[in-house]
Order: sequence, then structure tokens, then C-alpha cells
Amino acid sequence: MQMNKPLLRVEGLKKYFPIRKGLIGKTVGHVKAIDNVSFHVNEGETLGIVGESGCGKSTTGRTIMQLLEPTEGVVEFQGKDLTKLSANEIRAVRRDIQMVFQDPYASLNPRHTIGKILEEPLIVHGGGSAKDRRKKVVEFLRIVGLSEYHAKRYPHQFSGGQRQRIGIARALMTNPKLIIADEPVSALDVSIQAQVLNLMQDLQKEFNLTYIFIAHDLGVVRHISDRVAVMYLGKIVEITESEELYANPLHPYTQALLSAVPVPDPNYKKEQIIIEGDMPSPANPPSGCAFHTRCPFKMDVCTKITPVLAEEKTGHSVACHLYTAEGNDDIERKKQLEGSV
Amino acid sequence: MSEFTPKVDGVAEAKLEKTTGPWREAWVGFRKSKVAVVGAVIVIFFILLALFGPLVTKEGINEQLMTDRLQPPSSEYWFGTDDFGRDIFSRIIHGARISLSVGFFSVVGSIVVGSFLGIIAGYYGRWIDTIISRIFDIMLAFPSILLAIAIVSVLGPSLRNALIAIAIINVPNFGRLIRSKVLSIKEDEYITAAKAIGMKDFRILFSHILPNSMAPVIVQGTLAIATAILEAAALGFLGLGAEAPYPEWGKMLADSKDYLQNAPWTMIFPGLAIMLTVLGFNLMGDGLRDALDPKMKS
Amino acid sequence: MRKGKLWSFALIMLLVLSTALAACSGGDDKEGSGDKDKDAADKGGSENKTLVFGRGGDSTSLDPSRVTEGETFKVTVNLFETLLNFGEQDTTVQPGLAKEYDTSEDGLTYTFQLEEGVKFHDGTDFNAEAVVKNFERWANGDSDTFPYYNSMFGGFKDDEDHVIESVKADGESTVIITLKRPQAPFLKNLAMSMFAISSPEAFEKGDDEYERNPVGTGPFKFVEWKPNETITIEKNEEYWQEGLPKLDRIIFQAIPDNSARLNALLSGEIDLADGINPADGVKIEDNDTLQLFERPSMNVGYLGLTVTREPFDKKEVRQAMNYAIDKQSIVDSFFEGRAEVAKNAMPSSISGYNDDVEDYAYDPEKAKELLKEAGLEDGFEMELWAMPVPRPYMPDGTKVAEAIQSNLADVGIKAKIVSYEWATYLDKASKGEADAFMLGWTGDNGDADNFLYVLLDEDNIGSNNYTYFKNDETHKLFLEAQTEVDEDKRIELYKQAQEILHEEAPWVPLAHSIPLLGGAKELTGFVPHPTGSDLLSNVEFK
Amino acid sequence: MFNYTIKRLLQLIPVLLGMTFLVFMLIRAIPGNPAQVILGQQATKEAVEALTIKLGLDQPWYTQYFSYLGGILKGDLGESMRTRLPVADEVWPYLAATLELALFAMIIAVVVGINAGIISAWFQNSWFDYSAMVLALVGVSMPIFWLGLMGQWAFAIELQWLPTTGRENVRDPVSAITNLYIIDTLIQGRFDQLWVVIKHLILPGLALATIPMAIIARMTRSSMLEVMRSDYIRTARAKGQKMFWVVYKHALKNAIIPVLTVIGLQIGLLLGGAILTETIFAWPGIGRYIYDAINFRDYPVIQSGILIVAFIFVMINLIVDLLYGLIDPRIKYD
Amino acid sequence: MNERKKLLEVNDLQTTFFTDSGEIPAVDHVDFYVREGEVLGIVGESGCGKSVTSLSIMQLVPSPPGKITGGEILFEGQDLLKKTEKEMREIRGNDVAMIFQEPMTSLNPLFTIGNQMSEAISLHQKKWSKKQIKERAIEMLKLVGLPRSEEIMKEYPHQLSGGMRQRVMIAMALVCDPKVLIADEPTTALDVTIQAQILKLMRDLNERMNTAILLITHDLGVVAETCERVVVMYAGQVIEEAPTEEIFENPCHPYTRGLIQSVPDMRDKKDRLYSIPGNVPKPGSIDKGCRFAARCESAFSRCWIETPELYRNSENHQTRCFLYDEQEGVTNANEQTTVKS
Repeated sequence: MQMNKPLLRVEGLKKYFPIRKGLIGKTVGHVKAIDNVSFHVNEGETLGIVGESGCGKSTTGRTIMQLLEPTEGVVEFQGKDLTKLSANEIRAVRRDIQMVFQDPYASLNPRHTIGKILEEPLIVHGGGSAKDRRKKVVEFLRIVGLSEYHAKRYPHQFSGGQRQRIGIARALMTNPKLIIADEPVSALDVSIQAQVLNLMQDLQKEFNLTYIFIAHDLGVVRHISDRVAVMYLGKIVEITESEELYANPLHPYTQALLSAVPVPDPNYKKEQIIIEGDMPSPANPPSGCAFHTRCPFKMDVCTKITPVLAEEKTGHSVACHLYTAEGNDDIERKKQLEGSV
Repeated sequence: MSEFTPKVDGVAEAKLEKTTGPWREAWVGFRKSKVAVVGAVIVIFFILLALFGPLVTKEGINEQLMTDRLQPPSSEYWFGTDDFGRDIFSRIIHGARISLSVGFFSVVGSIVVGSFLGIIAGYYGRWIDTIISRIFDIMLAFPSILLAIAIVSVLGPSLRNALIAIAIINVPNFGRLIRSKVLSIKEDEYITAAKAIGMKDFRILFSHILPNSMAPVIVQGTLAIATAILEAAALGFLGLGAEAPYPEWGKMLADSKDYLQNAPWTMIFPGLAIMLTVLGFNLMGDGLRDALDPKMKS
Repeated sequence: MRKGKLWSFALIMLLVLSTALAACSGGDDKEGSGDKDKDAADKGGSENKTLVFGRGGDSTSLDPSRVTEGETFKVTVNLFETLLNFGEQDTTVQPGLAKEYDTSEDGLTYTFQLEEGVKFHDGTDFNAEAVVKNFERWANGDSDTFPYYNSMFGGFKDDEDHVIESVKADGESTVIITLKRPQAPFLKNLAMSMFAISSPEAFEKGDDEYERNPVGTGPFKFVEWKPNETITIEKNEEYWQEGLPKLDRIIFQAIPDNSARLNALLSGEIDLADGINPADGVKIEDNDTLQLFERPSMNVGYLGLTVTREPFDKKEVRQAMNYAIDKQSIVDSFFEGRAEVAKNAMPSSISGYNDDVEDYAYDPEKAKELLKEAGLEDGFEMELWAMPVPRPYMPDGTKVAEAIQSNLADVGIKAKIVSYEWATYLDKASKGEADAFMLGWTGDNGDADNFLYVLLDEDNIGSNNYTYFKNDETHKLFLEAQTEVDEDKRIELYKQAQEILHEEAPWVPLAHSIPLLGGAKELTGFVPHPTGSDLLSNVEFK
Repeated sequence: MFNYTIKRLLQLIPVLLGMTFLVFMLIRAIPGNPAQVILGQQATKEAVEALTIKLGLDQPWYTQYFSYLGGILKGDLGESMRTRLPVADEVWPYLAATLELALFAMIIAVVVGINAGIISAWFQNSWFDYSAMVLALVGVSMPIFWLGLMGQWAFAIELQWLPTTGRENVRDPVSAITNLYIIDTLIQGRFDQLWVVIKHLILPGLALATIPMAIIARMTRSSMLEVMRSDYIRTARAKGQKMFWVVYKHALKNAIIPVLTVIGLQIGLLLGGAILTETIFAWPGIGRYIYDAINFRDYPVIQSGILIVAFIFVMINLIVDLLYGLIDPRIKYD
Repeated sequence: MNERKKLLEVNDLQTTFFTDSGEIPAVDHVDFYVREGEVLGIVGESGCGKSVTSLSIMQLVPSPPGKITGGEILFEGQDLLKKTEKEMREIRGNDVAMIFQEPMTSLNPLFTIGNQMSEAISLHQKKWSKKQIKERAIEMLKLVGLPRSEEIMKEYPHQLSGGMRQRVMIAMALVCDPKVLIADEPTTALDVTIQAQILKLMRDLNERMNTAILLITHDLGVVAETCERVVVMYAGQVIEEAPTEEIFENPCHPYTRGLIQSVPDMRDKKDRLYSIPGNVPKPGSIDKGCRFAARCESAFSRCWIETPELYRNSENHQTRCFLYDEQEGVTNANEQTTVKS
């Protein structure tokens, strides 16, 4: 499955938001929303991006879409670097990359009927006659589990789950290859969330879609993803296949994250690693490894040198000094660790 | 909001087969508000008066009958006569046409110009925004009535020029409103969604941003008509508005303020007419706000 | 924290309470604040010796020679005196600071004998030297500093048209003025309040300083000026005329709005108010505590027809306008009868008035006939300019305009009423941009020249001749009259001119209004002067 | 906070420049020669021409503008063409008169308006709420010149409870120190005069207060209603706090910010917009000063008068903005 | 466990919202109880009435439009619904305290933490001096794990992170040693790592101070990790009630079962999630039969006509489902269980 060629390749992507202060709005610093992120997505697979709020996972999605202009880096889609395209060319590419948003209500124009909302991508990309378009709208309404008569209604007349189906239908209208789903189920009730996740899986098979699935819920991500990237403070700290990640997390943050998720089984006794404190501000990230302020295995080197994402095992990369040469030099610490892990 | 607030969305499957668009919903909400309905009734009453009143009143509202000067209200002259012996009742009815037109057209004028500037400023931002916003700031820094007086002074006092002056002083209000609305809608997720689809800016502007910023404009517009009528009356009162012999209410007040003690009806009725009309628009505006744009503040 | 809150809450409540209290206790005080205020003021003496004079505007200066505007003279006439005075209620020439005067045969030399022992308010002596210094001051000025001097005496020291050759002191109390050429109204000019004699010591400190701190010889001394609010003057104890003035203090209060001023009078806050609307005259007459004063008329209100503009370039049309307008009805309604219907360009009180002129009757048919003769049987459209501000000669321009508009409509002339604010109005009218405009004139010195020449001679086109009327015959008559020293001959010349003006009809003369004042009943000795500047030294409360 | 203040002050510069320019151009667009007006109807043509030159009115507009601007920078607001006094010297009494009236009106409007709004919101849909809001609506719909005249007629002329016009009993004038007569009489311990001054303030003050009072009441109510729905109000109640303190401590402080904005705007409007009230009550204020100046085409007075009013207006809004910072710690001005 | 006294008893509680579009019974004949020192979970999806139930106990239901229309709420044997507003004020915050979902908005943004803490104390400890109050506040802040408690007293809510704010909320709620703490979705708005911290804190406090906790949540994982006993609500009704282990091992109501199966499990990956069809009903939209019938795969004719009661299927397990009505026979239920799990 992973032998497919990459559909999307992201290399050294950075997105800094300037912080302006003072009399003339001088830039005094940057919020490093994404800081040197690299990964690739193969055709037909689902890459999950997981992390806590403020880690930059949504910004990553939007930067790939070129909704935000990247500060630096390469976003290569089907061999084309999107960052180098003109505005018009990007618009054309968006036929192939679509997005599904978190808030299914906010992402639908309240003054448009569902029919109009679904038709719009077709109009924008010149998708056939009015009649064809309407036919296609009805077809996709059915595909996502809604009915023809829903086309005449307005977004507020639908429940959250139905709206998310509409959002998904809209993304499918132009037959895209890649769908970036930004927290598509986090606003939904559990029973509805399951429906939407199932729908997304079905659609993936049917239309050979590639997903980038951004979420904070580790359970959901695990369920839907083939590979998972864990982000912390604008950086990917670990990326690997999902089975591997959940079975054998390498980064202390991943470990803490996994252990923090409450499991709906009172008999399941896990060893809880509760990390203290909060995520630092991305405007003023800690030096060295961004996680060192909360890391239970902090070494001296962690405060000084930023660890690089490197392949620890085949297909399993991690950015942590526990697995780097610099880290290994910190032998005393390493020894202590061996006992505790 | 917390979950106990009944949400509309659940209704969908169970009850509504009929399409209810946002405008229809607003209409339903509007009808429910007693205040709004009272306002609408008053406004419609004055609109009908303006349209058809002149057909039923006495001929020659400007006909002067010096022998009948300052007659108190009677069966012949319902509201009495003024110092030219003219029938105040007929004049007030004709005056409705003037006040309503001034209110309506000045506000339409400010909306058109204000929207244009506001959209440009809000959507394109950068230096265009800076310039337009600064101009708005400058205009808003003047007390509006002073600015109106100055403008009328330049153009010469007349009804038309009063209308223009009122339109001008209201432009920055609408401009700012639209600008802020555009700015906030621009951040809405469905705009991002539209961009993600690959939609062009121009189309986003006209198909998404404009229709969604109309609600507050309609509300503000209704309220602004109320203010505009008051401002026109104030200019008329200062002698900078309607020229004689137009039966403009503010001018009628100014003309009769010397008779307050001898012939109070000459003052009371035009004053009441102004107040009622303005009240009508204010009530209606309030109702519209609740129906269209519950989050907007006065 | 909560205690702090409580305090601020209490403070707010206190404020509410005090506001409410203020409103309520105002109600308890049945006597009325006006009366109460008066009581307070009266406590000093047994009788009221303070007069509050409510008027339409504030003075712009207290140096009368520097302005042309009436509100200033209302005050300065009580602070200063002129060499000669006008009569109590007319414009005949009476002795003032000069107890005697003498005119030479050729009308070029005037000799004045001054009152002796008169002192300025600053204690310096009034004498011939002081008079000379005043004249020198004016003659050395320019039209900005002394605008009236310029208009009345033909310019300044080095100007060719300057009338005055020299002003010389002959001893302590004799002044001799020599003219370059005869000027008929010369003595009347000297009686105008702008040529009042100031203390040289005071004005030598600087003109700008002086106009805030006037020093004259008049019955009252300057006390305080609160701009746009009040000017207070008080009794000059050293005044040279025995027993005068009778009041201790006069306060001129500016109340721009006519109704507001009337209201203040009704409530007793002011004792005397000018600019009473004709409509309110009856109300004052009917009021037991008030009395109405009529100021003798020395003005004319007219509808000017710009003769350079079509169709008013045709005499028939101008005459038609005269026939079309029902002046009597206008006078009855908007002057409430407190005006004389005008037929000439000057009021009847001025010598030279031609009563033989027969006025155009109100005759719409005749008007239509004349229009037909002029080839305008279908009428025409015109702009009718209405003054935006009340003036003594026209208490409510817009209303009169509305009445005229209605009259004109009867003969088929569609008039659109146009108004600009006052500055623009005068400016545009003087440029001849109006078809027909309402305007008027209040005489400065009661001379026919001050009406006929100033308003209707070609020399004043672009200035006060707004109609652009030009007539060789009248021009000749006016110039002749200016230098004619023989009074009877002058009168004849002006009468001739009025005949011509009547026939040519550049105006529709409307009315000579009688400006009204209202005062408290117990006020005595108040005699309104036709010039609008009232000497108040004889006024007192009964 | 300091930096923010400075920043806002600097941002004012272009606005103020724009304002001077706008006013300058606007009044020069008004037809009519000021020299004519100054000299009056009786003046001769030569006199008018001479004065025109003397006033520099024959100069091109930009020369006039820049010399005016230059003057402002030196603290010279020009000299009234009519009274020949420096505007800077003569403007204060007018400004003070209006300030006193506007502040008096504003205090009434704020005290009554805010409390009415709070109580209306607290007892939403009660009879008080309904009647207060109907009154408020009538208030904003009221032509104040009409209200003022009616009030004058009723309370000053018919009932004679209050004086009709002016600021003081002119027979017993207040000796001006600050020109704010309430303060002046207090300083001098003239409580009899203070009482008279307050009586003079009541009618015009109430007329002027009507609209802001109504607006403030409506604003407070809607703002309070919104705040009352918020979670921290629920928290405060869950602690067992009394409703009175929930409303006046927790809710009011949060609800006051939009109300402050309105108050700031209204003070500004009152300053220049009081022309009608000042006319009716013969109040010697800045509105009339400017209005008269427009009639007399007294350029320096119009320019500087409007500039002063606008400047105060802008400053009040700045103060309001800074107040936000004091009330709301979330607004960090650094 | 059973010998512990019932501290709070809710019997037949009905709370109705009177809206323009009719009466909505948000809480419909709800019964449950909390024992001393116990952690009871109320779990359900949005709109099931769990929050209104908790607000009803505090009598803080926004009124209008809401009104408690029936039932009783016994606290230590006394009916809270019969208390005056003044008496209720004495109980609120003192005997029964409450914390809310949004720590961001539940603290007044314009007052310092110290001010808000002190307010909570001084309202019920009227004789305490300022110093005592301050000391108590600082002590409580320390207790909930806020290290810089003295500084925090002077800070404003916006200066704290979400997790810290929720700790402050908890400290504030516990400041008067309440007997019951009602926690309405206390961790929903927080990130997982922070959620883990807060849950641990609540468990610790429960043990140390023996405060009974009524934990309202939609997250079954949170329930499994924290609660002793669970009440499941659906559409305004209690549909199942049992000890936590029992619920997860032997869920009886088809809804509970469906809910548990809908949650993507972190531990092993299923190909497809179970999903309950249909949407969460709007409160008040179903007035006849079982509220869940329309979505229930086991529904039979009776479910559409009669309204089920809570049937007791074991000593401490009740279910509102006809499958457990003795009339229907136990076999029915057993069959269902085997089929489903």
C-alpha cells in the first residue's frame, strides 16, 4: 500500500505570522505556527495529523491549500510546486484538492440553499450545463446519504451530522484527488461521528481519495489513518504508520498523549503518564526541543539543540534526543531512562 | 450557547417540509414582534399618507387665505390654520411625502456610496482601507449637524441640498458598518470554503460577502431613515432645509414657533407628525434588528 | 472591593437624588425664578436701578468707529457722545458735545464750540485737542479699521475724494473743520454714533486693546463684556449733564432667537427687548406687566428687480410686478399693520419725501395687461430671493416672500423661492445674480442721499445698488443734491428723482416697518430712536 | 499603556490634518465674501476690496491654508475677522458654556440611562422594562428643538418654575474664573448663585439629555442582556451571590464597555450638535459660536472652532479607549 | 458502598422550556441520586437534558424561558425546590457547588482571580477577616495544584491557560467544602493532556475531601476512568443506570450499547465503526412511544406505542427498555445481547 508514489510532498514548510507592535506596527517577532514541517502523502492513503490545540495542525492544512501563503518550503502536488503557482493556477489546482471543515455550520453560507452550495464548485470550475450540474448535485446528495429534496433547503435546517455530509459532498463535487479534512468530526456527537467516519471511509474506497485527516482525537485518528503524524508546537515530532505509532510510540510526547486519552473501559488499567504544565506559546517557543519544558526525560542537550525528525526504524521517524547521537552522548541520563521506560 | 437552548436545527426532519429561507424566517420573526408590527403599521400609514393623502385633501395646500389666519382646529380645519390661513392638516399630509422622501433617498444615497467605499476598504484592505477609513474618521470627528450646516451653506439652502447634506454625513456610518461586516464575514469559514473551492475574489464578494452583510445594513438603514427625518427637520428648523412654500414639518415648526402661545396647534401637530414618523421607523428598525440580526447592538 | 462599589453606588444615587431634588424644588418655588432673581438683585436698594436689555446679537466691538453694525452702536451710544446729536426721535441735528456750531456761507468751514468741564471716563479732559486727535486717528486709518469714515467722508487723508481738508483746534474749546468741497449731510454725519469722541489717551494704547476697553464721555461707563452673553455698563457718576443718567446699571443680553427673547421678557428675566415680532405685538399690549414701544420708521423694505436680467430689463414687467403684489395685505399680515405701505425708496419721515407720487394699486388685471404688452401673456418663471434673517425693515423675509409668491402666481408668474444664508445672499445679489430679491435699508443719518443715492445710483452698482439700475437723469440729480447746500433746492431735486424712480420701477417698495420693542410696564423715559441706537440716560423704573 | 496613548495621539495627526483641510476647503467653497459680511450691508465697494486684501482672501487657497497650518503649529488659531480677537483667546468662554451644559446633560443621561437600562435588563419583560423602553424610543424619536420649546413654554413661561434663557441671572452675574459657572460659584462660595446656575441648566440640560439618555438606556439594556446570559454570571450565581451584586458588580462592569463607546460619541455630538438647544435657550455656547461664524463667514473662527470641537471629540474617544484598558485587563496596550 | 447515605436525590424532576414554538420538556421525569463521597456520571449526547438537570439542582435554569415544573430535589432530606431564593443562595456554593464546561468564559474576565475567590468565600464565611479569606483562597489554589498561587491571586483570567482556569474554577467551587460538586462537562474544552490532569485532580480531591461529585459528560472514556456509577440520559430521560463496570460490561439499553460501540477504540483498529442510524432527536419532538425507537435496531411494535419505564434488571441496574420488562420475558433481552456483542 505504501509503495504508491507520493501524491503530495511537503518539504520544509514554514508559516510564520508576524507580531506587530509599537507605533508603526513594526514586526517584533513571529508566531511560528508551522516550523519546518516535511512529510508526504501517498495516493489513496490517509495521513492523520494529530496534536493538541495550537500545535499548528490546522495551519498546516491551510498552508497546503495555499489559503495561507507559506513563509518558506515546498508543497509539491502531483509534481507541481504549489507555492510557485500564480493565483489563477492555484484556483485551477483546487479542483483537485478540496477541504472539509471543522464547523459544519460556519462553513456553509447561511443564505444559500444546499443546492446552490453544492453547485458552486461546479460553476467555478466550469462543470457543464445547468442541468448537468443539478443532476450531479442530486447524485452527490444521495451519495452522502441525503435526499434530492434537501437541495432546496438552507443550512440551518439541518442537524450537525447532515451539515457535515453536505460539507463532504461539496468537497467531492469536483472529483478531487486529495481531501484535507480539518477536524471534520470534532463538533459532532459520538453517534453521529461514527456515521461520518464511516461515510468518509466508504467514499475513499469508492473514489480512490487521498485524505489528510487533521484531528485532536487520537481514537478517531487511529481509526481512519494509515499513517499518523504527531505535531507539537509547529513541528512534527513523530510520524509513522498508525499501527506502529499506537503500539510503539517513541516520542515522550506521543507516549504522554496516548496515555492521557481516557479509554471507555473501566477494566483497562494503563500506566498513566501525566505531563505537567501547558503548551508554551508558539510566539516564544522554548529553545532546543520544544517539548523539553514538560518532558519527563529531559536531558541537558534538549534545551540546547533542536532534535531533527529522523528515521529511527523503517517508516518510523521521530524528533527526540533519546534517539539521536547528541542524546546518546548524554549517557548518564540515558542510563537512568533505561530503568524507567 | 449551552445545550438546553432549543436549537432550530433539529426541526428539519420532523416538521419542515416547506422551504424556509433566511428572509422568510426573518419575516416570521418580524411578525412575531409586537413592537415591530406597531412600527410597521405607523410607517405604512405614513407611506400611504404620502402616496394617497394628497389626493384626498383640499386643493391648494399653498393657497393663502389671509382672512382665515391662525384658526383653531375645527370641523373645517381639522388641525387649524397657519399664519397664511393654510390648512395645517393638508399641509402635514403633504409634508409626509417630503419627510419620507428625504429620509428614504438620503439613506439610499448614503448606503450606495457607503457600501461601495466600505466594501472596497474592507475587502481590499491595505492602503485603500487606510485612506478610506481615515476619511471616515475625519468625517465622523465633526459633529454631524455642524457638518450638515456647512454643506448646506456651500450648496445653498434647499430641500434637495439638505437631502444631499444628510446623505453625505451618513456615508461614513454605513461605510464603517459595511467595512466591519465585510471584515468579519471575510474571516467566516464559508468564505474560506469558497476560496478552497477556487472561487474568484469578485464572485466571493458578490455572492457571499454582500448578501450576508445586507441584514445589518437594512436594520441600520431603517434606523437611519428615522435620524435623517429628524436631521431634515432640524435643518428646516434652522431655515436651511426646505424652501417655501414646501410644507416640510421642521420648517412648519420654525414658521410657527412665534405662535406657540397664541396658536399652539401650529406647533403641536407638525411636532407630533415628526415624532410619530420617526418613532415608527425606530420601532420598525428595532423589530428588524431582532428578526434579521439578533446579535447587532444599538 | 464591595465597600468601594458601595461608595460609588451611593455617589451615583446621590447624584440622581440631587437632580430630582433640583427639578422638584424648582416646582415648589411658586414665585418663579425670574421674580426671585429680581428680588435678589433688588436687595441693594429699595428700587430697581438695573435694566436688562435683551437684543438679537452681541456687539462685535465697543469702539464705534471701527464697525458698521448696529448692535455695537446700541451700546456705544450710551458710552460715548458725538459732537452733534440727533433729535430725540428724529434725525434733526442737535447740539451734543459741541454746544454751538457755525457753518460758513460756502459750506466749507464749520466751527464748533465745545462743552467745557467734560471729562472722559478715565479722568482725562475732553477738549478741542481731543477732538482733533480723534479725527486724525480716523483720517490716518484705512477702510478696514474705520469703514464708516470711508463711506461718509469719501476716503482717508491722502485720498482725492476725501472731503475733510483739515480739523484744527482753536484754543481749549473750539474746533474748526474745513472741507474740500461742500457736503450737504456733513452735520448729520457728525451726529452718527460711529463718530463719537473717544479718550485719546485710551485709544493711543492700541486700537485692538481699545475696542475691548472703551473710554468715552457718555452717561455710562463700561464694566464687563461676556462675549455673546452680556455687556454690562454702569452709571457715570461724573456725567456732565445734571441728574443723568437715572439708571445705575444696564446689561445688554444677547438672545438671538426672537421667540426666546420674547419668552425671557414674558418671564421677567429681561426688562426691555428689541426685535419683537409684529405678531407678538398684541400679546405684549395685552399683557398687564408689559408695554410695547414702536420705533419711528426710518427704513424701507423692498423687492428689488435686477434690471439687467430678463425679463426685468423691460419696464412693463417691473411695473406689472408692482401691480401684482398686494402690499396692504402683506403689511396687515406680516407686519401686523405695524408698517406703512411704501411707495417710494425712502420713508416719509425724511425730508425730500415725495408724497405726490401715486402708488401702483394692487391690480392683478393691470399687471396681466402689462405682461401681455411685454409679450409675456403666459407669464414666466423666476427666482424670488428671500432673506434668511430677520431685519428691522423685514421681520420675516421668507413669509413675505411666500405671500408675494402667491400674488405672483395669480398673474401667471411662477416664482421659486430661493434663499442663501446672509453672507452669500448679499454677495450673490450684489453680483446681480438674483432675478428679484428682497432687501431693505435702515437709514444711517436720516438724509435722503443715504437712501436714494446709496441704493439706486449707478455709482453704487456692485455695492448697495443691487438692482443694477442705471439712469442718467437720476444720476445727475443725485450728484447735484450732494453738494447743494440750500435745503429747499435739495428737496426739489430728490422729489424729481423719486418721480423717475417710480416710473422706472426698479423696485417694488414694500413697507416702512415700525420696529417693535417690548418693555416692563414700570419702565419710563424710554424713547426709541429711528436709527436703532437708543440713548438710555433718561430711562428709569417707576 | 503609555505607548498606546502616544501611538493613538500620533495617529490623530493625519486625522487632524485632514480635518483642517476639509474644513478649510468646505468653507471656502461657500459663496460670499467675508469682507462684505464683516463690513455689513452699509459698506462701500472699496472698503470691501481693501478688507479682502488685508485678510489675505485674495491669495490662492494653498497659501492661505499653509499659513493657517503654520499658525496652528505655533499655537495660533487665527484671529476672528469679526471681533479681531485671537480665536484662542475668545473661544474658551463659549467652549466652557457648552462643556458645562453638555456635561450636565451627560450626567443626567448617564445616571438615568444606565440605571434604567440595568433595571430593564434585570427585570426583562416587566412593566418597567416595557415602559422604559417605550419612553426611550419616544426619546430618540423626539425632535429636541420641539421638546425644548415645549418645555420652555410649559415650565418657564406658564409655570414660571425655571428661567427661559441664558446661563445666569444677568442682574447678578457670576464673576467668571473658569467660566464653568458651577465651579466658579463653588469656588467663590456663592451658593445662591450656584442654585440659579443650576436652575438655568435644567431645561436646556434636559432637552439635550433626552436623546443620549434614551440611547444609553437602550444600549445598556441590550449589553446587559447579553452579559447576563454569559457563563460567568452563572458562576457568580452558583457561588450564592445576591442578584443585586451579580447585576451591579459582575454584569455591569462587563456590560459597560459598549455603553462607554456610546457615551463618548454622545458627548462629542453634544459639544457641537447643541446648536438647536443653544439657539432656543440663548446659551452662549460653541455651537452657536460656530454657527454665527458660518453666517458671518468668519473663516478663522469656523476653522478653529470646528477643529477644537473635533479635537475634543477625538480626545474623548481616546479617553474612552484608554478607559477600556482600565476596565478590561484583556486589552493590553503595550 | 451501599451503606453510604444518599446525599442528593432527584425524584421525578421535570424542567420545561416555554418557547415561542411550544413547550419543550428538556428534563422529563428524571430520577437519580448521589451518595456521600460518590462520583456519579451522567452521560449523554447533546440535547439529552443532562446540563439542564444539573442547572435545575442549582435552580439556575435561565428563566424565562425555563421552569422547573415538577418533582423534588432532596438535599440531605430537604427539598431544594421548596426553598426561598435567599435560602438557596446559602446552599449554592456552600453545600452544593458547580463548575462549568467553558473555563474560558466561566470566570469573570474583569476581576482578578483573588477577587473572585474571595467573593466565593466571603459570601458564606461572613465573619472571616480579609486575611483569613485570602489565606483560604491561596490554600485552595495550592490544593488544586497551582504553584504560584499568591501571584495568581492578582492575575486576571485571561492570563491563565485553560487548564489553570479550570483548576481555579475547581478551587473556587471547593472553597467552602461543599458536600456535592456538580461538574458540567469540566474537561470538554480542554486538550487531552490537560484533561488528564484535571480528571486526576478531581479524583484526588474526591478521595481527600470526600466530596461527592456529579460529573456530567458526553465522553464515555471520562466516565470509565472517573465514575463509580453512571446514569445514561437520552432525550430528556434517564434510560439506564448502573455501576460503571456493569454499564461497560453489560450495557443493556440498545442506545447505551450503540454508544459504546461507536467510539473508535485506541487499542485496536476496527475496519468499520458501529454507528447508530439517524439523528439525535430535538427535545420534545417525540411524545409517544420509546424516544429511541426510531433509531433502534431492536425496536418492535410496542416501542412505538407505549412509553417504557425504568425496569430493574438487577439489584443496581435499571434500563428503560421493553426488552427488560418482565412482561416481555428475559429471553428477549438475552437474544439481543448475544447478537450485538
